[in-house]
Amino acid sequence: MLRASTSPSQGKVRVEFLPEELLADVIMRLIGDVRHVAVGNASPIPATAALTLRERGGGKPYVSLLGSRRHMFFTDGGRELFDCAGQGRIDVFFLSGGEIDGEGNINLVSIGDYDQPNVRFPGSFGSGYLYYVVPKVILFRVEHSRRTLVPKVSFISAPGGSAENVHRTGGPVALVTNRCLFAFDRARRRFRLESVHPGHTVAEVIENTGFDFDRPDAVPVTPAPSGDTLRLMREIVAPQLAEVYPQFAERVFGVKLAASAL
Amino acid sequence: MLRASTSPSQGKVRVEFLPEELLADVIMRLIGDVRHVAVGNASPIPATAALTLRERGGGKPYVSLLGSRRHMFFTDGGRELFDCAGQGRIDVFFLSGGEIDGEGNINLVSIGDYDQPNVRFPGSFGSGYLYYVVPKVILFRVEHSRRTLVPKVSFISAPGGSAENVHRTGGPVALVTNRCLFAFDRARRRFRLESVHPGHTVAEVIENTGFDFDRPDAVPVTPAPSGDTLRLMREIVAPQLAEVYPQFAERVFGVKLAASAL
Amino acid sequence: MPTIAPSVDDAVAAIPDGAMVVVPRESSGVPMEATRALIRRGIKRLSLVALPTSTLQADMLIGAGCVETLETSAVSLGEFGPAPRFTAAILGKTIAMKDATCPALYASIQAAEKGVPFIPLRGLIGSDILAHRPDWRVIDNPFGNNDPIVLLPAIKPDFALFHAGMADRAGNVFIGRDRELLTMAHAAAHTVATVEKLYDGNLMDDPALSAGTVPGFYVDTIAVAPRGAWPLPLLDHYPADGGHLAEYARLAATPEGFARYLDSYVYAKRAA
Amino acid sequence: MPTIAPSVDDAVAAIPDGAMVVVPRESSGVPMEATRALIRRGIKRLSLVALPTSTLQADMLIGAGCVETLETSAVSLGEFGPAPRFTAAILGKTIAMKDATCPALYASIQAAEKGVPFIPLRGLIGSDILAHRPDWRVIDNPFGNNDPIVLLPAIKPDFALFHAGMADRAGNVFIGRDRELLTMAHAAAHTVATVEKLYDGNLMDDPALSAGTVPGFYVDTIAVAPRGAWPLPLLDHYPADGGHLAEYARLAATPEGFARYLDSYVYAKRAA
Repeated sequence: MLRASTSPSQGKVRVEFLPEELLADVIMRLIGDVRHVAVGNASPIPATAALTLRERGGGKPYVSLLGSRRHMFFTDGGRELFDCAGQGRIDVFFLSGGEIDGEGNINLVSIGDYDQPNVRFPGSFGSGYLYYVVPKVILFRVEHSRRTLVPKVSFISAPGGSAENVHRTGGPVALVTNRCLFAFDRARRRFRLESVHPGHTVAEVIENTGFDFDRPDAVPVTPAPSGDTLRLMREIVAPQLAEVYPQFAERVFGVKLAASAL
Repeated sequence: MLRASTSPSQGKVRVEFLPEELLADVIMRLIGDVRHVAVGNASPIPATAALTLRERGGGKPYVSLLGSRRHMFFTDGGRELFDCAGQGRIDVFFLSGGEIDGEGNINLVSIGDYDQPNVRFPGSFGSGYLYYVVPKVILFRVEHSRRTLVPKVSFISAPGGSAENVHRTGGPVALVTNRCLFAFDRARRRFRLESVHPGHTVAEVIENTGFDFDRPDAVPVTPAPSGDTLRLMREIVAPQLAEVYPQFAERVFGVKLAASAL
Repeated sequence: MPTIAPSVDDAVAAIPDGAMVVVPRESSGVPMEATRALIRRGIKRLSLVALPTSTLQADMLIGAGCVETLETSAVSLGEFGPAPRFTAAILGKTIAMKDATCPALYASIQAAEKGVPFIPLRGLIGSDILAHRPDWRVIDNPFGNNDPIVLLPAIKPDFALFHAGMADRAGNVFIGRDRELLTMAHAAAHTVATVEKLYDGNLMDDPALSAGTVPGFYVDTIAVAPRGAWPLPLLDHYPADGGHLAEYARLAATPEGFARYLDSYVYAKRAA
Repeated sequence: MPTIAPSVDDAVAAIPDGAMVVVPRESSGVPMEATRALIRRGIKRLSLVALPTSTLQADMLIGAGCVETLETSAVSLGEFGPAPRFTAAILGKTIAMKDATCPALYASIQAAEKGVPFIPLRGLIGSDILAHRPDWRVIDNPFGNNDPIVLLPAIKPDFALFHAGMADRAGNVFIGRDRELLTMAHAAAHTVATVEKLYDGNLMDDPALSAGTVPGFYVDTIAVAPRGAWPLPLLDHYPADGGHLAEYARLAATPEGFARYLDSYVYAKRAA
């Protein structure tokens, strides 16, 4: 199995890791110290981050993986995720977008006129609710391009911000891509470049981003995952992932679903 | 154990039965051919009627006895009774009243000014909802007196009728007391005397009823329960009742709660 | 993670004076041992929500002066007659009463579970229940045509308090078909449960048991209280103690008798 | 009393053209054998409600021309990419799409379960989901102050259709933690369920199993369909058949390939 690596640098131990592992590590830091992280369908990298944090925290935070039986304590059916969020009991959730714009609006529905679209995505999932009520929503889109990060989305599945009088206890805190990490400033409704991943550059980020964003004079490089984190991910978490993300677990970590995981 | 009896009449077999058994038999006829009968707390005589019908019907109608584990198929907690009624899936329910008036209004709360009552009853239970949405509500009040059947209730827990534009798919069909059976005419919002129980008279009913009601020129006597019905009640149903109504089952049928009924 | 408290008295210590506490109906696991512990402690000014009715529990808490506000659909002793301390409190105006109807309470608790500010309910129009609930609203159904409907505000209790068959050491509580206990735990900010016994293993690992379980995620504190619903029944476990309930009904008919009852069955433990 | 149908084809016979049918998400028991039976029969003009999302099932029904209206929050093949027949139908405008968000569908089904005409939900304000749902309303929360909130009308399906682990001969269906199946059965006028196997005895007699059971009272028809969710997973029973799903994704990318897929895996049974 091929493993990407950081550029060799003088005197440092060369840590080899995959892009997926770096992004999971970035997300682990964004999650921080919270009680409950929920992960939606089709989010294997955020799931990796949440489960790795839980392993490191000895069971804390609670992690709810949609579509899992083992990593899901809900006993009230599919609505419990949303009821739980409505109760203020989900601290972190992840959303993506076929398009994401500079105000944090996300589009999971279609490009072009809604009634005559050029491109159709699967649909909004729970974004039209969770983006409003989960305090820390981490946007996650691996493909960082002018096609995905646009000046203005064609369809707002969920807006990055809301008028003062609209009930809103949550919203975006960051956007993670294959090239960089943006933080979101809710008051200004703008992204700010926080760090660029190893092997990528600020110029490249600007070149491939369809919206304006703020940035400091010197943009740090995203730190590499520690050896301990990588070990946890590969040895402990990867087998857990296989239940819900068998393709991902096999492709990234070379782990096949064990029959006992059913 | 004492058993009341009908007046001996020429040439007929004398059937002995208790007042509770007569009332349960009256209620069985009122229930008729339906799919689902629900019985609230503190309604042992309606429960006797519903369970006896189910025995006779070989499992039909479905019977839901509140507070029972055995005679209750609900699996969604206490709200399921009301959700089920809202879905139109409860055909018959029973309500009583500290006071009942001639328009079918029932009072389960208090007598006198609500904020300074002279008498307090337990409260409205589910009447403020079920009276509106269960097609056949059978009113049941053993004590037939001017104290219970009044010209106008002090407090309307649930009204006998509603304005045209109020969503109302249910309401009262009859009132059963220790003296007689009244039918309820929804269009006219009035009771009509249907039959007087054995040993009671029309004059006595008029004397003890606080509201006006219609009556035919000749009021029939309520028929006595058949021997088959009495056998079913006493031998098959009484032991079932003991789970929910241990005091009643022992007092009326001499049946004690078996340890296995838990 | 939920705490397994060493005693029922410890478990209820977190419930402060003035708390809004939701408790279940008689057939769904009434925490009577915890109720006695609260009375022993002398808790005050409870805002008690009995979902949707109560019997002995509310009557005792009211009689002992623990309740400031009661929201429920009925309080009685069932087959043992009226609830004497409740009745006396209403007639003597020593508690504030919010009369409801059963489905209104279930719906209001579900509104809190869902994080919505209100929920509609049919019925109620033209009743005096509605007339005496200034906190409820009637609107014209926006999907209808001249169709009035009641809106009920969410009830968000500070604590859910109930008794169940068993819990595991991770704080998962098995409630079986008594699903309102789950709704209560979802709706309330905190949950305290007493149980007949501890279960060895994790309830969530069993496909059948997990279906009837309140996840430990929602539970703050658990205490073991064998026969913790006594003298009320715990379905699938034990029936009501009819002899004791008859004695309660007899004694609680007067303030003096009720005081004697408390001395015998509630304060006795403290004295001992 | 519920009927135990002799075959899955018989079980779905009661679902007529034009019916509104609610089906569950991939992890909660998708009735794939029943879906193939519906396609074989050539059912038309379905109003399909996928609660709250769908994968293979909606894609196949759409591809086979069975669907007139689809209400859901997303259709994809998950790890196997976009849902090709769904995508083609939207771009080709051959189905009417009602885009929702997951909790809106759950709440709308719960409104039908409760017999209320609508239910409120937070979120949605300012989204284009709301902008394209003329059947939804925004009101000013009567309990708030300048607080807009969305009201969703109840969704009352004609049929709930799902697959579960087991049922007994009284028609009780064990669903364990997949509680949305219970809500669907409550909300729908009729329920058709396929199950892996029949259970000997009555599920309601077991305190643990009964907690995770849809009562037969709500169920019209049951049929036994071993591996009835295949190639989708049935949690606690079997995983997804990834190889088959990859084949589906490959074939269904074109109308011709999709037709070949149906010939091989759906119509084959009829021919045999």
